[in-house]
Amino acid sequence: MSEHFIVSASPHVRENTSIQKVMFGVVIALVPAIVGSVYFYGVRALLLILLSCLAALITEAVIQKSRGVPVTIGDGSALVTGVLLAFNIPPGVPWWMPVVGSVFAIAIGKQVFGGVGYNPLNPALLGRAFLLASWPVQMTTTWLPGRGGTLSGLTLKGVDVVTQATPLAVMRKVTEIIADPNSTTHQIVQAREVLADLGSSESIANLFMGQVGGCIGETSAILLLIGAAYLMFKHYIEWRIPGTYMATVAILTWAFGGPSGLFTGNALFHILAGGLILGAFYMATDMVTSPVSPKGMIIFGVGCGVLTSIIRLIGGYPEGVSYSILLMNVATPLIDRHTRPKKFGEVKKSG
Amino acid sequence: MESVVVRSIIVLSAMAALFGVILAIASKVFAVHRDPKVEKVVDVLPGANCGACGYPGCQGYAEAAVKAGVAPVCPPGGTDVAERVAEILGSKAGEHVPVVAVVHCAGGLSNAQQRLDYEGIHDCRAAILVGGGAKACIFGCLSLGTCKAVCPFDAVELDSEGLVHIDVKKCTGCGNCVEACPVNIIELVSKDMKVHIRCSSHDKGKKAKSVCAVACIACQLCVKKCPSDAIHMEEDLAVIDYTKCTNCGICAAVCPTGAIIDDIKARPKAVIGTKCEGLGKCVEVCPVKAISGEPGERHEIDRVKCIGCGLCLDACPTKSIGMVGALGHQRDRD
Amino acid sequence: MGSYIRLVVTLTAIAAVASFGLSAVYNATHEITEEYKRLETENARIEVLPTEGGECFEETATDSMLDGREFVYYTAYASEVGAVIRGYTFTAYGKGYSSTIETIVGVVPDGSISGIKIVDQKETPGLGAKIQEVASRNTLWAVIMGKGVDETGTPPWFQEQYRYLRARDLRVVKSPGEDGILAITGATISSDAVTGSVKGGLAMLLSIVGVEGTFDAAPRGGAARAGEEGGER
Amino acid sequence: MSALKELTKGFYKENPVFRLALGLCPALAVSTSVKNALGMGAAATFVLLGSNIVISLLGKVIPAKVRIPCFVVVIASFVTIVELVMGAYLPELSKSLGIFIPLIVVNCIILGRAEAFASKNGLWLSIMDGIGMGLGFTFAIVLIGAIREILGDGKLFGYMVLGPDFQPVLIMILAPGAFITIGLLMGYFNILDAKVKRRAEAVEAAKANARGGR
Amino acid sequence: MGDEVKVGTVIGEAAGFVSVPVHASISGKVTAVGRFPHPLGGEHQAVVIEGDGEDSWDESVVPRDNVDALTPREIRDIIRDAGIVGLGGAAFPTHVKLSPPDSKPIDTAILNGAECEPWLTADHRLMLERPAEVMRGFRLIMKALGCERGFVGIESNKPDAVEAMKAAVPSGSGIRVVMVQVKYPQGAEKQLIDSLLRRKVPAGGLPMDVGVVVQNVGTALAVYEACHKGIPLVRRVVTVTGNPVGNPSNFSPRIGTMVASLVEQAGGLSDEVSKVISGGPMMGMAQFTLDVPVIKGMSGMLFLGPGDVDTRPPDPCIRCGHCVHACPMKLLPTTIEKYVMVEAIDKAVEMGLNDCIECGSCAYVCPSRRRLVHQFKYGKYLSAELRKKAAERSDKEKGN
Amino acid sequence: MDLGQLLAIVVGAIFVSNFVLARFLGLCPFVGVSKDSESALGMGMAVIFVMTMASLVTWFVYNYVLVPLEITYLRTIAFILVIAALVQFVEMVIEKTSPTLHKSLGIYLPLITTNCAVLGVAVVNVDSFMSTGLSRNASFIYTLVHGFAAGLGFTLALILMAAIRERLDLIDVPESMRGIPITFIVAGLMAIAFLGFSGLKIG
Repeated sequence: MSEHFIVSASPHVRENTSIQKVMFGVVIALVPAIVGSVYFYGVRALLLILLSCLAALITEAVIQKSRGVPVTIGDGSALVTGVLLAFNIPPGVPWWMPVVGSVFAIAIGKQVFGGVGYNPLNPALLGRAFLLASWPVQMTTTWLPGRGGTLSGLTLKGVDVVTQATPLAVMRKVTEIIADPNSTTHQIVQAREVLADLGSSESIANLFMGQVGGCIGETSAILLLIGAAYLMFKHYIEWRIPGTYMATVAILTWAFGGPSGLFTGNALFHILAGGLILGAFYMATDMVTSPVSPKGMIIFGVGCGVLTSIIRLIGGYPEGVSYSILLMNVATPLIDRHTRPKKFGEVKKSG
Repeated sequence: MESVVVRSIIVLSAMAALFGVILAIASKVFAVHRDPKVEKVVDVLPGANCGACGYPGCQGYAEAAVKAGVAPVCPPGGTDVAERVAEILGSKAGEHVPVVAVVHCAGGLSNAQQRLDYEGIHDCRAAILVGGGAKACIFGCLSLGTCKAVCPFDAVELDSEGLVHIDVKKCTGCGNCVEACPVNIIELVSKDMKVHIRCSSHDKGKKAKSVCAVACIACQLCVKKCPSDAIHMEEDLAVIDYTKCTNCGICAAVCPTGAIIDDIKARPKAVIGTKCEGLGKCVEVCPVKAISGEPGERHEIDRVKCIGCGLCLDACPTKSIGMVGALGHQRDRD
Repeated sequence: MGSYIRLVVTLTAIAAVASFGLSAVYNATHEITEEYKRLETENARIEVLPTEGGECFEETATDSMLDGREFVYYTAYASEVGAVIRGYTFTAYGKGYSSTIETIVGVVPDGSISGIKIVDQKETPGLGAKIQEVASRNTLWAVIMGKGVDETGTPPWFQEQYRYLRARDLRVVKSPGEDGILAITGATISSDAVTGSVKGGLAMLLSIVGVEGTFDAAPRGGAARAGEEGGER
Repeated sequence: MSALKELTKGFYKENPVFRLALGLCPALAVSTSVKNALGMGAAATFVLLGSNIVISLLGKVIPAKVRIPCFVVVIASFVTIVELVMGAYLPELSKSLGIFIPLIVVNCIILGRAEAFASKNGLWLSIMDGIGMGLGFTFAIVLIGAIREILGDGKLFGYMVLGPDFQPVLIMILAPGAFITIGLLMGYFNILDAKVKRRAEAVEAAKANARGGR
Repeated sequence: MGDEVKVGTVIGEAAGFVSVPVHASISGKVTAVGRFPHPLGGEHQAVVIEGDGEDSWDESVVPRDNVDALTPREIRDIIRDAGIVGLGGAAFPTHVKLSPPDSKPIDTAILNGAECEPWLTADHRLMLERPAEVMRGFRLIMKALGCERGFVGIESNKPDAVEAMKAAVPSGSGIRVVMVQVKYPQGAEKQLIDSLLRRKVPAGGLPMDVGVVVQNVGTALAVYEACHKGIPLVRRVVTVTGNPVGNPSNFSPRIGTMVASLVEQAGGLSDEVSKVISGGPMMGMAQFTLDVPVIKGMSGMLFLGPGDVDTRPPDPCIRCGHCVHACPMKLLPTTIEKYVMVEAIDKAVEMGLNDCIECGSCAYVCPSRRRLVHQFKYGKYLSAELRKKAAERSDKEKGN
Repeated sequence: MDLGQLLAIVVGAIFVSNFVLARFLGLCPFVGVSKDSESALGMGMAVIFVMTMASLVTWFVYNYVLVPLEITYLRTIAFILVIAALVQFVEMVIEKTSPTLHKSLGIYLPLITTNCAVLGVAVVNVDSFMSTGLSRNASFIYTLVHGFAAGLGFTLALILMAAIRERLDLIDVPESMRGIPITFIVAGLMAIAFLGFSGLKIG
């Protein structure tokens, strides 16, 4: 205790909170999904998560040390990046991929800008996009089937398209076959069968529980939702971004995602499949890279939804969550600029 | 084959001619008067946009200068820039005495008492808004470096004591720090001036002394000793009238608290020649009692004590005192 | 006024001088360029067919349109027009990522591809342009030390994949081990463009000239999807 | 002396790409491999030299109003010459440089040097400037090209350097890799520059001390 | 110096319309006039009176019996001469607030019984102990404003105060006692008006722009005392509280009483003290010494121990948006802060810097402990400087 | 010529092969004029205008002068001459007729002369629409639409970048990365995000 009183500007008391608390809150929320990933894909998943986290922490520490600024790996933000990056890669990738991805995410995605709070794009998603662009083969073929389920969430029916890929990839393949004028009738019939199976309650249940192929942490909707509920309860995230995001995807995929014309798509499938829940609750809500104003958040969520639907339905990839969020991250400053909340008592200028 | 050559030449020349004509006509029809002088002036200016000239940035200065036809003073650029601007404008440059910023406070961390633990934005202006600063002396430097932050020329340094130092070489006298200082302890003073009061406290002697070891305690010694009557007291604070000051440095030598600082690093020392008749006039005028000697005999000067003020030179009836040992006042030493 | 005339005159004069110089260079070079192109095409035609030398090519223009162009093919006769047909060649134009890829395709009478050669493309260097890449096994160090293996004449691996394929085998796959044309990693569009245009041209050629033996005309699977890097998610 | 200075400044002090941020488009677009980079560098250097010569000779004759059109005509001529010659004698390179040969016309280095240097300086200095800037540009683009080819393809000059097991970082060849490479290189040059400056300042301070401490 | 003064003797004259006279709060001898530390920071001119212990009142202090006959103008004059200012904390001269321009008719007066800040209970105690006087003062205020409708806004966690005030409302008057939500900053004028009347004061405007005047309960009591008893403002209610305080209490000291002696009265400071705050925890001014006097605007003295004070340095903003949700003025604190930090003051002002009421809600919720309010104070200061400079420049140009 | 094709051209030029982020064209002004949103918008508008105009004029020059006379090898020099003259002419007109417009837009026009994106769009037009056997009408419409869409794509990238840079100005980016280096890093990250559009199937 100093001999003088402390003098500072008001307020003199604060809520007991910190970046650290928020970040570790996110980590806690992710624990069910981590446990789930180990259950579904084995110890290998945990190993990849740990490698990713370790690489993230070490990179952050090394860069901060060499810059001569305080090392802040204790604030948990690098840890969150590490876990989320690992969650976004297939469980069968070689060990060095999460490491390289984490290094890129932290070094180029965050530290070049000066560290936490300054990065314009979500580092974990950047890491993932970097890996996907650099090693597309490893990132798109090394799926493992979830324990108790199958790769695509379907029971094998002898259709070759079903054997190889994740639910969204199967969905894309069969819609393509149906849309292709060169397909034989037999192929089309088969494809329609598969499509119907994808939307069946069995398949939806698989997706909900997470017994399908996919990225390490994205498959189990239920475990992710448990964590999300915790985050909501703690007020670390709020409904606007995830809500509008998922609603937009649901509406658009229902309207345009069907094989037989408008309003025949399976919205539930699209919400549960792929990384939508992980993206909507854990990454689109990343405070640093999303708008701060309520109106901006809604625009952000809707934008993510529109882009995800576009990429899933007509884009070059079966899944578009990460790119959508990254693209909206890019647009966030612009959104912020134009969605300033109305000041108290501010009157719209007329005339 | 030849036809390709011919076709090429014809087409390209025709196009060029066509565009040439269009541009020529356009430049005549759509001629806009633009003053190239303004751009030339902008080129010459330092480009710091410091606003010291009183115009909004260098562009504003240039426009005003061209409009008026004379070169206003550009403090950062000094005489050199003024001349070049004048050259462009075809007028004569205004005289410009270079000034530098001087800080009137020497109360570092070890000298000045603190009265509170400040916790907040690292900026003097922000600090003064809550509690009025951490120093017990409310007139003193807040040591948070706002002057350093606003200096466009990187001329301000903050030492480990929290004291502000102005690099006279880099300072252009733009006055940004003067304006930014919330306790108004920085002043623009002619570059020639080397002796300054390093205190701004208007507290009464006792209080001033109690909060800061190097405060002006209003003892008036300097006022009394100043040979050119350049120092007076303003509300318990000694103030130098720079129009009268001769840089003799006597005040700095007599100040009991060290609140006056003499920036001249090497002063000449007086020596007494053989012509000395021991009249003692010099002993009377010497402010630092550096001269001694028996009447009638050649006097001696204690070179350690001598501050080179030169008062004895004028006082000596026999003109037997000279100055040696340094290069004059070395005004442009820095 | 004088200044305006000078303005026009200067510009015109410079343009005139420039165009004179240019046309001179053009005259000096364009024959070489044309010749090179002609030779390249001719050589390519021979390269893509299993030839024994002395072939004679006959150009046939058709009314059919392919990729916005008239479809033209060449018939290679063993010695002279009307002799044994050794095969056919045609040029396929595929819309790639940033350019139209020109591919000369050789087809033997049984309907399978005997070889292809990409003669013109402006795809992204280092990426799409790899459709012409020769996969060198030499390391830089070996080359510097003079131990490099002479690799002139090594065929580009991407184009090699087409050899002996039939129309129904022409599909792009992304991972090694699958049946089909292995795409250039990260440059699926370029790979698809080549494959698609070759396939289209082949189908048209065969519909015109007929085919010896059996030929399954029904294409299988979808037309290759345009995707730069395909991938789950 | 000064001619030498004009020649060498392009490498570091006034490197067109890293320092003046000129000629960025080709520096990124054609730097996927060292071979392409060298070709582009040579072509640009030739054009730069040629246009600098012509413009330094014509500089005073051209009226200000048509200065830009005249300059671009001169530059475009040289570019077309390169295009034609390359097409005839180096057809492979010409193909891989694609549309970027014509775009040398608008390589801001060339117009920039024409405007800023050649039109105001004599022939000899302009030649030196042209060569210097051209080499600086080549240096920069080859550097970027080397980094991108090694990481993105595991090769240099088309030959393997990182062994057959290396999994190329494909993104380095793609657009993002180009942007990030040049961004990091520029940052690195800034750090280098700060170091050089600090050292120079320290030397100066030491000198001043020596003088003052007499 | 050396003058004898009595309680209520004017010792400082009002200098203009927006100022009030200062009265001696005790009788005794003036021993010093000079600069002394002031709770609002820095040092200010002050008069030191050595008490004679007699507490004799100035001759001018005489009770008035014809209070009901007073005209609005007379009420205002009495209020001014009694040196009454807003006792909620801002200390804005009350008579000025009661003199709205004719262009802005006032239809409603609000008595602010919503405590301005947590910890403070001065207004609460006042309403419990002297409800009748407060109500009479409020009616005088309404009379001065010439308005019929009056609201008393009290937060719902003070049901006893609501009861007491309801009992004090005379039947047939247009005064209603209304319970408002407990939600900081409910006691801020604009928020209270919004809660009670659903009227939004325009940004940059005053309550009178929507026909409302808000007065604190303490002010109402002072008005009562001045009008009925002729007593000028020489005392006020001050809450002395905080964990280190031995016996937290409300006092009604004379203006000018030293805080140190108040603390003694409150049982002294038991524990280590890190912070001394004049006012409440959200908007109060931190003090560096206890040698400051009670002033008219001082609603409380809060003492915080080391455990209450968070001295961790700020972290970078993570744009969580908590401040945006917390801001009662619907501003974007995070953005404004960043603009102030790079001194882009014009942009900060455009974003509503000067609409900030410095309630501290944003800084309270910030997980990065950003010094938001401090930056806003600083930004406002810079903005004022800029305006001054601009005005000077335009003056100069006009002069030329 | 069908609408699907047109839509594909528009989406392609704006998102899939954005001139700045995928084709590396127009980087100098992209880096130079993206410091604040207002000038980015002004520059963007100017570029859209000039690109569309240049596409139009070069189409005429190419189809009615260069091709009939068999001197297509002069296309670079002819195009650049046309563009330079056009830009300068437009600038003069705007400066005279509308000083306010000139203030917000005109100052960027000289920058555009040396913008390789403008010549780039002309060259790309030739490669993809004029020498590929399209009918005259189709090639004209495609050229015009492509020019406009390319300008839009440039503007989009520029405005997004400007908004990000405005935000970066407010934070403590490491000294050595400030300014152009960080702009490139951001451009790289934007390019990664834009990879999401690759392979979009339209039309």
